[in-house]
Amino acid sequence: MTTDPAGASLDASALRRRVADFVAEHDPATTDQHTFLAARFDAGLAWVHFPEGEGGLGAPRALQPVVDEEFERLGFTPVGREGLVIGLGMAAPTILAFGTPEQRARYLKPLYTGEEIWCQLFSEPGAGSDLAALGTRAVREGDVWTVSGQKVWTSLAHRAQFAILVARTDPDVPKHKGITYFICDMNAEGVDVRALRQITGEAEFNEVYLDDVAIPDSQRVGGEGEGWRVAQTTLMNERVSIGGHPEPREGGLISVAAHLWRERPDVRTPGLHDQLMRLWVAAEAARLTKERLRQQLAIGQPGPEGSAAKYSFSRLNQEISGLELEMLGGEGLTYDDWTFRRPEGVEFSKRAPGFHYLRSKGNSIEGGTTEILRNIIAERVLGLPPEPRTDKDVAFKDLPK
Amino acid sequence: MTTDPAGASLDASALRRRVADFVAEHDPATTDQHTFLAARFDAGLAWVHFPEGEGGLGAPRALQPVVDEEFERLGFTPVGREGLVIGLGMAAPTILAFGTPEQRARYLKPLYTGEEIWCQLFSEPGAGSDLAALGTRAVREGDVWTVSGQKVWTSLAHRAQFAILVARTDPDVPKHKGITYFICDMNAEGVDVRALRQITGEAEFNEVYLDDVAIPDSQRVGGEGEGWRVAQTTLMNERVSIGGHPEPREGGLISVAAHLWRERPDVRTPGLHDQLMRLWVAAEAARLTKERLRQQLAIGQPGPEGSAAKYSFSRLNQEISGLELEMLGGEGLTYDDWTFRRPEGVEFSKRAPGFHYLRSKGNSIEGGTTEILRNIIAERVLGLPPEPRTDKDVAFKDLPK
Amino acid sequence: MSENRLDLLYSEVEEELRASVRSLLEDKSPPESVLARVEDDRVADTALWKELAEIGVAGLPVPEERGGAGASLRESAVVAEELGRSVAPVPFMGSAVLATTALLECGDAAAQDVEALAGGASTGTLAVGFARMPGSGFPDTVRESGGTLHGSVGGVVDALTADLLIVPAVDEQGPGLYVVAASDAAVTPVVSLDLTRPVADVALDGAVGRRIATGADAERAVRRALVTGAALLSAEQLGVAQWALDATVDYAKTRTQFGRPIGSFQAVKHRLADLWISVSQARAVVRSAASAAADLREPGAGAAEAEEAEINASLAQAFVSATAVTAAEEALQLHGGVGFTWEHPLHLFLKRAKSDALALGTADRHRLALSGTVDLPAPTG
Amino acid sequence: MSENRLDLLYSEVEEELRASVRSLLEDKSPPESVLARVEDDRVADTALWKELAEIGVAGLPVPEERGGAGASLRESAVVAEELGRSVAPVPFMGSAVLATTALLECGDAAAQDVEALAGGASTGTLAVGFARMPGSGFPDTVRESGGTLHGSVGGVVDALTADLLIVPAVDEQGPGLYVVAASDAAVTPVVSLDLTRPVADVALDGAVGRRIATGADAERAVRRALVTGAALLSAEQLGVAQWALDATVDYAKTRTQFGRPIGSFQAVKHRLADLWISVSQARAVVRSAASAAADLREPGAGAAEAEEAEINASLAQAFVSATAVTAAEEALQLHGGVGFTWEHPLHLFLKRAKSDALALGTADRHRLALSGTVDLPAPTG
Repeated sequence: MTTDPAGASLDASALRRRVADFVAEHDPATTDQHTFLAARFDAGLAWVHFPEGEGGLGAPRALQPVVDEEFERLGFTPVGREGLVIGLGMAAPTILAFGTPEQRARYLKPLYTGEEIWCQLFSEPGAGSDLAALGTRAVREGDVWTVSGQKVWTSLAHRAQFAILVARTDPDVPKHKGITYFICDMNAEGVDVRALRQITGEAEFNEVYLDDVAIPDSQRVGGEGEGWRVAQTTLMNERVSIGGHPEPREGGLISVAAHLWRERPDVRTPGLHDQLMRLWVAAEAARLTKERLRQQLAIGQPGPEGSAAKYSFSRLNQEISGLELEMLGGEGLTYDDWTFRRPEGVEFSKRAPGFHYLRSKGNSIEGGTTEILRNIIAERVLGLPPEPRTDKDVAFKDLPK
Repeated sequence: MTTDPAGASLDASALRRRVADFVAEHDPATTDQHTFLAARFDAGLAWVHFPEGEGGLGAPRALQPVVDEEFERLGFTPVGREGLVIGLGMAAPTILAFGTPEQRARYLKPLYTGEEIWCQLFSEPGAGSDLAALGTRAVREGDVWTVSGQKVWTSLAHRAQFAILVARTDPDVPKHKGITYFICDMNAEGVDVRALRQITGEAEFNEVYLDDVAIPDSQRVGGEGEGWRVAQTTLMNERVSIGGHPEPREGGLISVAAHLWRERPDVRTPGLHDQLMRLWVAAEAARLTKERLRQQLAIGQPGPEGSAAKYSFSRLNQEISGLELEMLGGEGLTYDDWTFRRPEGVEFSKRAPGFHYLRSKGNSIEGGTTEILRNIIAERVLGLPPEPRTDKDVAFKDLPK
Repeated sequence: MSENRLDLLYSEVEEELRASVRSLLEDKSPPESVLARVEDDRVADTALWKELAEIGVAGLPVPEERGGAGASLRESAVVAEELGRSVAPVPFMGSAVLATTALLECGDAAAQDVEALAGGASTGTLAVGFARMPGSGFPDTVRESGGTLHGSVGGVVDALTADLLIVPAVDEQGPGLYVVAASDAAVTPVVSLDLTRPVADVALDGAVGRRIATGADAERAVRRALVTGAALLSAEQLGVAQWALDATVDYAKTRTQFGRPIGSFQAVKHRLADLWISVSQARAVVRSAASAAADLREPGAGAAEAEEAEINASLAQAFVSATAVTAAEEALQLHGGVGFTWEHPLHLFLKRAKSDALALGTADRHRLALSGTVDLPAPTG
Repeated sequence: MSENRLDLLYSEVEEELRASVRSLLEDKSPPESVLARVEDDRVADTALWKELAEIGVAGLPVPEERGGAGASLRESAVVAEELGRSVAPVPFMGSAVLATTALLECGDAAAQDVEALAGGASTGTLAVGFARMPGSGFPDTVRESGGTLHGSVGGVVDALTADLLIVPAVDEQGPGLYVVAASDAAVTPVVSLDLTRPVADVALDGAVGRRIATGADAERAVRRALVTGAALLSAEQLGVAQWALDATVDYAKTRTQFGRPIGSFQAVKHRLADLWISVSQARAVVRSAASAAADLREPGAGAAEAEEAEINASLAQAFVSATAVTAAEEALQLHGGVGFTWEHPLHLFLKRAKSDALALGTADRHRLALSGTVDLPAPTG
């Protein structure tokens, strides 16, 4: 058990006490959110498992939910954090694990307070599931890298100050070995962000064109050619994001279908009833599974179930939204709005059933396709042998494109 | 169009006439079946597309159903032909295509009349889907081959006089190239047939142990090392066996479930109704697909749909028999008979629902697993690229076992 | 006739018809140009429809003496496949299928209207909601009184471009079928999930209608139009599924990940094999439904043919809806990110597939209807 | 209690219990020896049951003062998993779950019987058909009159080895629950689809019964026994599924075809990944059902806990039945020919999985029951 500077051991009750002390000093009712969060960071109560001085106290990761719940109980729930998902969920743990002291000092705090928004420049048109096939080039001259290429599926790029970026720095070695990881200033010259319209009509994502963008070597995260390993940390954190609270029964999209069934006897048929109940059962099973995973994570047994949870969630959303349209019949033939616009996040509940149906198609692609998640489970969990690979030992430049 | 010796062209009406003439000479009511069939063979009316003197007339294959229907219409339907499925369906076309004149003269006629029963010695415990991995060895000395090994899943072996057999004659070349095809006398010394009990309790199949069995070289079919190509003909004929008659709506196992539903209102629930209707629809779709394939074959456009039909049939049988048990509930907890015995063919209709369920599990394994059938469709029909293969260019003896 | 009914293949004439329709569509309406059109207020391509009409597409099952091609609904089904394969925004379903079938049932009273539609001079539609299930009874939201029609119908397919509306309305004598000039009705577009198939609400406030059928005749005309529509819709769905399969197989052969075409991965292979099997089965089912619909128009067709047409149409809707939706969904998934973008035409097919699955009765409702016809009754109570 | 109810993990105590049960079963009852037993007339392994009883398995949820282990149904569920994983032919379900739960509901009147079963001195079962759905009302095929019981019950699990039969019977006061010595009943084996779980018909022709509950108490005892049985059966099904998954993964790693282990083919991988996901979900569902069943036995449990136990039991039956059946079916398919042979133990698991799916209500009936409880009513009419 970690001991805190005052000599008291850092268990749940010690942390609750610290939160209470903090809130006593910084009244949530009268302190503005930015000031409050900055002070919370300085007090080590941002991410308790981070080191002291970097937003944490070196406490066990499992105690973070205790701190969050205590803040909530005492009246502080930060708002407007939706845009921070990549910064908080992916950039922060990666910078903590691989960043230089200067990088940690520079980026972690404004990232936490929400002053600076982050995005992720990973996927490319030619490198989706096979991220290591990425072709964006970074060439070093002295202390500056010059980066050119095209990235895609970048949410938040139009609002972000910074991006985590992977680029190819050595095409003469096998593809996993010639990648380097950078922090990219999104306001730098040569960064061109274009909205990417999706099948729902709107644009949640962007294409980002990089045209001779200069990145100082001080913005490199991890060693040259180490980018693949660094990116694994980022991706692992993407797939394990599980909330701190148990979800209630009949949460998520199943509630929309269940509500429709209850309110509208005219949509009911025997066949649809059976389908609805199958999905209700599947949704409840997925909820309990997620809850079990949350309990495992809380006692420090993280498993690969994160990938499975994401897979189940995407399949459920797709099936439920498909059923929702079937229930509606003629009403399902309509849509609410095809306007090309940038939404604030995904507003499932406010949108038409057709939107539910179309948007959920992305769930099995974004953040790792269903196919890749199943490969991960098969190889990492079940230990099944890999496919024969022809692309692992060949220089990147010699691979078929 | 082929012309017959009398100068008339061999179209459907000419063939009908020949059948009528034949029946006028050989009254089905008074001629015993063996004599009748022997005469029919000699008249070229066994397989009209086979050459004259070998059971046929060199007519188009598509006209065989015309002949069969005409014989039926005129009062002759042979009985007891179930045991001939391998001889008629697989051995005959292979011997016709690759056999020597002596082999064709010796085997085709008694095979057709039913005097001699055939079985197939192909699969081995270590070579199922990957038939080319077979390990049964045949070593030549002078004009005699000595064969040793173990074969499995051999139906009819306990009743057969002859077998079609593939064995490895050269382990120093890649596996597809060192195989040779033989006719094996099942009464030869060293052939040991043992009943293979299956999950239904009974034994439809056998294991066949070959211990230094002597096969004269005159029993070789095709060249040395050509066995893989010869076997393809056999297997192709196995998968394309489609009957000559249209099937009625609600044929097959769906009729059992439908009958149960109609007769027993107590088994009906809304959910089961939906499942039954889904399967009824699927069964009707499969029936129409098979009928369409039959029509294609009749006008000489054989397609790879044979594999698909087999796949659909196995899946349907499995799902329908599973549903049958669900409908029965408590009655489904029982079975009729676990006695280890040899059945006469598969007596689906006379057996308990549990038997339907268990026996149909074999449908997706026997005659090509579902996985192999899908590979065939993907590669041969859709032209998708093959998997990387590591076993094609290596000498058989050097392959991992 | 029974010979004909069992024929599940395509005739040479049908293959020729397919080739000329496909060639015209590939030339004038490739998916990219359809995608460009959907930003327009009026997505419907009336110029294309005129060209299609010139090669006889508007009046295939209409006798030659009434300005049609004198072919049958089997040929219509081949055209429907090609229109599905290209998601071409033309009023085939509303005008050449629903309206024309209803009018043909009305004999001489509708002769001039049939002729107008069959030649492509006018287009029409049947004023019922596109989701309407064939066996759901005669629509009662429009009433006739004193020679004029009052009421409204929501979600009518191809109404925006129609010149003639064939309106089921209840009058003093019960069910009646009326021809109304679209200019006399208020036709309001609704935002359609299917970008390439506009639907609209039709309001009638004193429009003049010409009665072309009464009572049981009117009922039969509407019912047969919907049954025929369901059969032909399944042909369109087959075309959608075929496009999705073809596009995905092509993509899987060329898209490389992990140093291999993705189509060489066994999981991808098996999914595409499953899809191919499903599309092959759909083809047999669609041919059967089209044949049964065609037989219903043969002289001497009676109750047995009507039942057979309904069984086959419901079977087709119950089976092919899922095939088309699954094909489009699998296509999107196997295309990965690019399939989720607006700029790739794939979403047009997904939206068409899902909308078609709701149109003219969902698979669920068709299974229920079928169960009654084939004596597999739903449990009572 | 709500803390406890939400705990979906295994405690250390539970893991220790699992380890000792598994070790005993691997030692005394590996699948091969179970397979050898099924040729016997009496497949049930009473010697093994005695050994299991010695380590407390017969009376886990029974208070220590009544001869039990003073644990809970959560621990019973862990044992059920292991018994499923080994298809061991012991009367756990009949004696330690169904009979014991019913007896525990009867208080002091059944104290001696509970004690007899909990220690393993006797075994018992609840005389209802094993397929019986928990919410299906009080059984009425046995009647009490003048102190003796008359009637019959078909398909009773573990009746062949039972010493005590707990018999629901209708008497003058309505529902009643009776203890009958099995020697007073005619117990006739039936040929069971599940080779490792004998079922039997029980006929009572004047057997003497000792009444242990009456009226609503008897109804509650039977209902709770069946609900608990459904929850615990799902744990057994989880064990069956886990065995099938493990065996198939092992096989896929070692079986070589086309020069590669079959587990390196992506289609095989994805199917096994799907199975693993399904088994993981089943585990969460089973833990929840076991916890809810355990909570129902806590002091102060009332209608809310009863409803929660029924929801969770139905959820578990609706979900885990399919998991176990699919796992066994996939195992057979991926084992290929060898899985279809009698000599491989796989079929024992397939037969258990399918039979369990029919036992204590099919998934279909549990979905229907659930829909009523969670206010998603079936359509009327």
